[in-house]
Amino acid sequence: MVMKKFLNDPQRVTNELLEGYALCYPQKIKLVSEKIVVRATPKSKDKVAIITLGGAGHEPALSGFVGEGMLDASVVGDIFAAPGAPKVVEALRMFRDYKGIILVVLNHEGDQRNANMALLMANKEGIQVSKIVTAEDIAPGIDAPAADRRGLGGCIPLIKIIGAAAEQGMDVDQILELGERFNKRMATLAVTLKVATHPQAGQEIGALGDDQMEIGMGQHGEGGGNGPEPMQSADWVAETMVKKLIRAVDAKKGEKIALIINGSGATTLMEMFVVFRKAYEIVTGEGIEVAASQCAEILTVQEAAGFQMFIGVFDDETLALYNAPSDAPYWTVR
Amino acid sequence: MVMKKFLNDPQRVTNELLEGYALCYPQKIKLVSEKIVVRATPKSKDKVAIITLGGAGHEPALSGFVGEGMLDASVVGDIFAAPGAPKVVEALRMFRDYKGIILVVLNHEGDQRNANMALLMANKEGIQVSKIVTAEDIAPGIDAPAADRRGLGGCIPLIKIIGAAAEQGMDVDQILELGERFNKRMATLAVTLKVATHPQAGQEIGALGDDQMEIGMGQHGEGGGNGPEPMQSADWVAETMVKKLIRAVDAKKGEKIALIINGSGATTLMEMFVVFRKAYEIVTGEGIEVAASQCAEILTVQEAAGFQMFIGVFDDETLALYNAPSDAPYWTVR
Amino acid sequence: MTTEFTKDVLLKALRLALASVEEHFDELNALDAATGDGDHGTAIVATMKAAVEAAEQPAGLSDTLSNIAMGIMSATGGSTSSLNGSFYMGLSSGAVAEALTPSQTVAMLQSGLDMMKTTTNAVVGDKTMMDAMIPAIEAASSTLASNSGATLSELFAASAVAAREGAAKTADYVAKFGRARNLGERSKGSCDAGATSLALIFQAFADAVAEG
Amino acid sequence: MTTEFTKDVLLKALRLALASVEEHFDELNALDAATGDGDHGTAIVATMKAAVEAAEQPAGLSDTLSNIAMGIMSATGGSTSSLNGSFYMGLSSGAVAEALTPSQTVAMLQSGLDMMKTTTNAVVGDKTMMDAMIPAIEAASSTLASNSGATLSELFAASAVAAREGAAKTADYVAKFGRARNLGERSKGSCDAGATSLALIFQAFADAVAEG
Ligand SMILES: Nc1ncnc2c1ncn2[C@@H]1O[C@H](COP(=O)(O)OP(=O)(O)O)[C@@H](O)[C@H]1O
Ligand SMILES: Nc1ncnc2c1ncn2[C@@H]1O[C@H](COP(=O)(O)OP(=O)(O)O)[C@@H](O)[C@H]1O
Ligand SMILES: [Mg+2]
Ligand SMILES: [Mg+2]
Ligand SMILES: [Mg+2]
Ligand SMILES: [Mg+2]
Repeated sequence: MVMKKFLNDPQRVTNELLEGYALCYPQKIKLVSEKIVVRATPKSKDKVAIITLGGAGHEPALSGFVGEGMLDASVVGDIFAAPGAPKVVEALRMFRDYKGIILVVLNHEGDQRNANMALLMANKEGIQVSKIVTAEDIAPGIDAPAADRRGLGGCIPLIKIIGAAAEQGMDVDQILELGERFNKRMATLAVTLKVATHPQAGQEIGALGDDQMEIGMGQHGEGGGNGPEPMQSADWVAETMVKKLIRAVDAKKGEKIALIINGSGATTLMEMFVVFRKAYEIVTGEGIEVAASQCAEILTVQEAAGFQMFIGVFDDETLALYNAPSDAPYWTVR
Repeated sequence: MVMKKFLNDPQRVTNELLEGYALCYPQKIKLVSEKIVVRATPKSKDKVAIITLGGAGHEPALSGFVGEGMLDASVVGDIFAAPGAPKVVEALRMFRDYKGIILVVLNHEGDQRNANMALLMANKEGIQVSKIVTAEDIAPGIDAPAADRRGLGGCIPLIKIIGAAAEQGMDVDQILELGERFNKRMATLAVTLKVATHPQAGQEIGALGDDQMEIGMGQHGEGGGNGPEPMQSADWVAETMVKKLIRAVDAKKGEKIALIINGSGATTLMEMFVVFRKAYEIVTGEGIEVAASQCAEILTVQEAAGFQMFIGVFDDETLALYNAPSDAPYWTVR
Repeated sequence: MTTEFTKDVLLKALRLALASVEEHFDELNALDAATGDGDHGTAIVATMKAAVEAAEQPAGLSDTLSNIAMGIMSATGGSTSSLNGSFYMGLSSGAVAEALTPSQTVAMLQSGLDMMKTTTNAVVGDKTMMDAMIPAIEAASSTLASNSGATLSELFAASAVAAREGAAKTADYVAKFGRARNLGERSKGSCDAGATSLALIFQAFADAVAEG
Repeated sequence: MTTEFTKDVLLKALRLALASVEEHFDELNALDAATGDGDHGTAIVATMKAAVEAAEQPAGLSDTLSNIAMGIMSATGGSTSSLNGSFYMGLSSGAVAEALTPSQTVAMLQSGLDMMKTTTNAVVGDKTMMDAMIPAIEAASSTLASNSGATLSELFAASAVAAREGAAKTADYVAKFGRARNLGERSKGSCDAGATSLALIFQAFADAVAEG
């Protein structure tokens, strides 16, 4: 079967998409060395640089969040594949004279391995880099060890917060402390209705029946929940997921949270709003305040239908940073 | 077959999505009288109000663009159905004391009829309203009469421009003149790979074979091009479409344009970037300058795969207005 | 059997019409999906629901008809809303008494059609609901012209047949209005959704009048 | 038949390996799609391409092996990149001459495995490429231990068999590492993609050595 995607040579898709992205937002970002996205105008060196790495195919993540108030650089691999360590080191070198470097790494085998290898290599060159690992998927259970949890879309609100902190001139330790504070109290859970097609391999990843959904599926169609189950109403799904998330972050009455519905690809904003409505009702029904919210595609998985629901608990400082100005192509705050 | 959508009672979907939307962006917009989206903080009455109307199911359009620098109100119908005239009149009444009212109407049978009826009714109540009709679909041919052309996503960049003009205090005549200037030189063409499912009726709209695409399809899966044809590469599609659009707007060497790839739903940002890359190459190859660009889902058609390509020719004034600040939930410019 | 057109007959007819379009919900959506946006079943069910609700309120015949028009336009949008709204608005002006004789009824129907014509230029052959509406009204009027003693039931029966035949012919037409217009020749082959629903509605009116 | 492991043998083996993973491209993607993200075919083809390109450059055996390691890590990412990279890095340290005797070759393979182990804790039974790698190296080493006159060809033949058998067993294992880990019991039933591709690669090495 022909892939229903707009592609040229599938092996060149990552290069082409990055080229297109750079041509589309030249005032904000640029592409260097084929796979490294940086700001069009770098920030001043007396600030800490925030860098991330990850596979392509999840647009706008992660490169869509390079820009004032968020990332300084995003190192891109091929589709669903973390970049190799040498490319990451190349990016780290660009920021060696900055006040500091923080690398945000999502917890996936490939991302971790290549990041760790890159840190070793950078270290040998005398480049000091700190790392924040996000592993907020609660599919394996809310008490599962961090090593078992995947990093899903929660890295992006976290990047928003530490990116703003870096912009304000905080030093590495302050930013790390702040980041870990938010990191500890954030959680994501995904649900899938239709699986994605791998744009290079051309085949569907995973499988779901015509009347099935799977809560807890990973970012590419890898399972991880309790397996496929019959489809349910939007309200049922929203309620089931948000209750788990509230418990996972242990949000208490009076606390302020971010509530984000992140579409996977084919799921419409219409549906996200319907889901958000119910999740909001449950959250506020427990006396928790939704201080910031969003329904959008921030980290997608090709044309998969489904969404990730995210909750992160704020304190006054993280909330202010979350709301601080930013000018990344896919996250603008005035 | 079960619909692969997150829904509750399909008959309540429009209400629920609008409620969710309003809960998600309370700092920016609010919902009044069930189907009218207005700004959370209205602009001052010594400015012209910009209002639009249209069916739901195309999120974020049109209500996603209510906010500072863009729309003052969006009157929403049911899924794919323009609102009835009485609801439109209700919205118009809210702005009767403003410096003026401009209603933006997309050229679709239902939108036109209900808008015209509403204008008659408003007129009887002494409310003066001016109208801008967008009809920039070039599927019926670049020389087709305006009556035969559908209004597609081009209304949104137009709203961006006239919204900024209204914000700056221009009067109705100035804004109309400006709007018509841009309107005359904008064009959209759509391509579809997979058709949409109607969220209430539950069935697919139109039909496309496994290896087929259709250039010129309308906003919901209605045909209008030359019918289905075999799928082609992203570059082929981009080139074919952009060349027609350049001719339609008669963009000349040295002129500045907006180039927008607007995803229909399931088509990924990755693909849009790949398409953009080629379109950009062709445009700039003809000496035309891409002064503003975007790859995003601004007007969607459920989970249809495909996109609308948009070109609008700027002059200095319209370009400055396009780049002016705005703070709508789905179009923020710093 | 009913001899005069009254509010009771109207209410009964609208209820039958609602049941009929509900029964054909999927079929009407599918017809619209072939050439339009797949929602005419949804739209016409909402339209007839609004009509029934308005007709259930206490009011005379003419006021009821204008309440129906407003009710339709308030409850629904899209193409059908204003077309149907103007039809009932026209009926309202034509309803000169609480109980209309056959000839007054034909005049009322004609008034409905006239009002619609102020909002659409579609004529027979353009593949719209007018392909059912125009022949239906003409059939009532010509039945009366050829037999001045024709009963209400004969009038509506003739309308129903004409509407059904008119709707059936739309399969051969190329659409000139509405969302199907852009399809050109490709719009041939399936019946127009709006004409099909209107034929169902005229049949419901004929049934209501016949049953009394 | 080859008696010593040289750069020529290496290049030949890598070319055969590339051809083999290319041939099994869809199958490897499909295996990964069952429990992971469907791209292991893509990743391993890119890996072996990078390896061949690096091996085609003029350099001695040890340098070639370290160039291969860097080439792989530069060209590809994901889980396989650093695992394969560290394997070739380890081989490079173990390549003490330009032409290795059977026992030097076994020592080199052991050095590759040791380096890999510094970057992964996966052991046999964890449903990863280690299920092919560990038995393959052990087979070469125990073949030599039981017969100190074993030829290069016998060593690699034993490795290939062990890798294939090790990969086949992964179908019964529950994944403990990589993207499949979250599946738990549901990861059973299909072979691990990385172990399967490694078995193909060991077979290619055996073939290259045998053909000489
Ligand atoms: N200009 C027109 N005149 C008469 N009937 C029309 C016209 N435009 C559309 N229609 C009718 O409306 C029907 C479609 O109605 P519906 O699907 O409810 O509205 P929408 O097109 O807004 O989705 C068509 O099948 C046709 O019968
Ligand atoms: N920790 C690990 N140790 C050894 N092998 C691993 C480990 N994690 C993953 N693998 C291997 O990597 C393979 C997947 O590789 P690939 O699909 O190329 O990478 P990715 O998971 O980044 O998409 C798995 O089939 C498994 O054999
Ligand atoms: Mg991968
Ligand atoms: Mg409609
Ligand atoms: Mg319709
Ligand atoms: Mg993989």
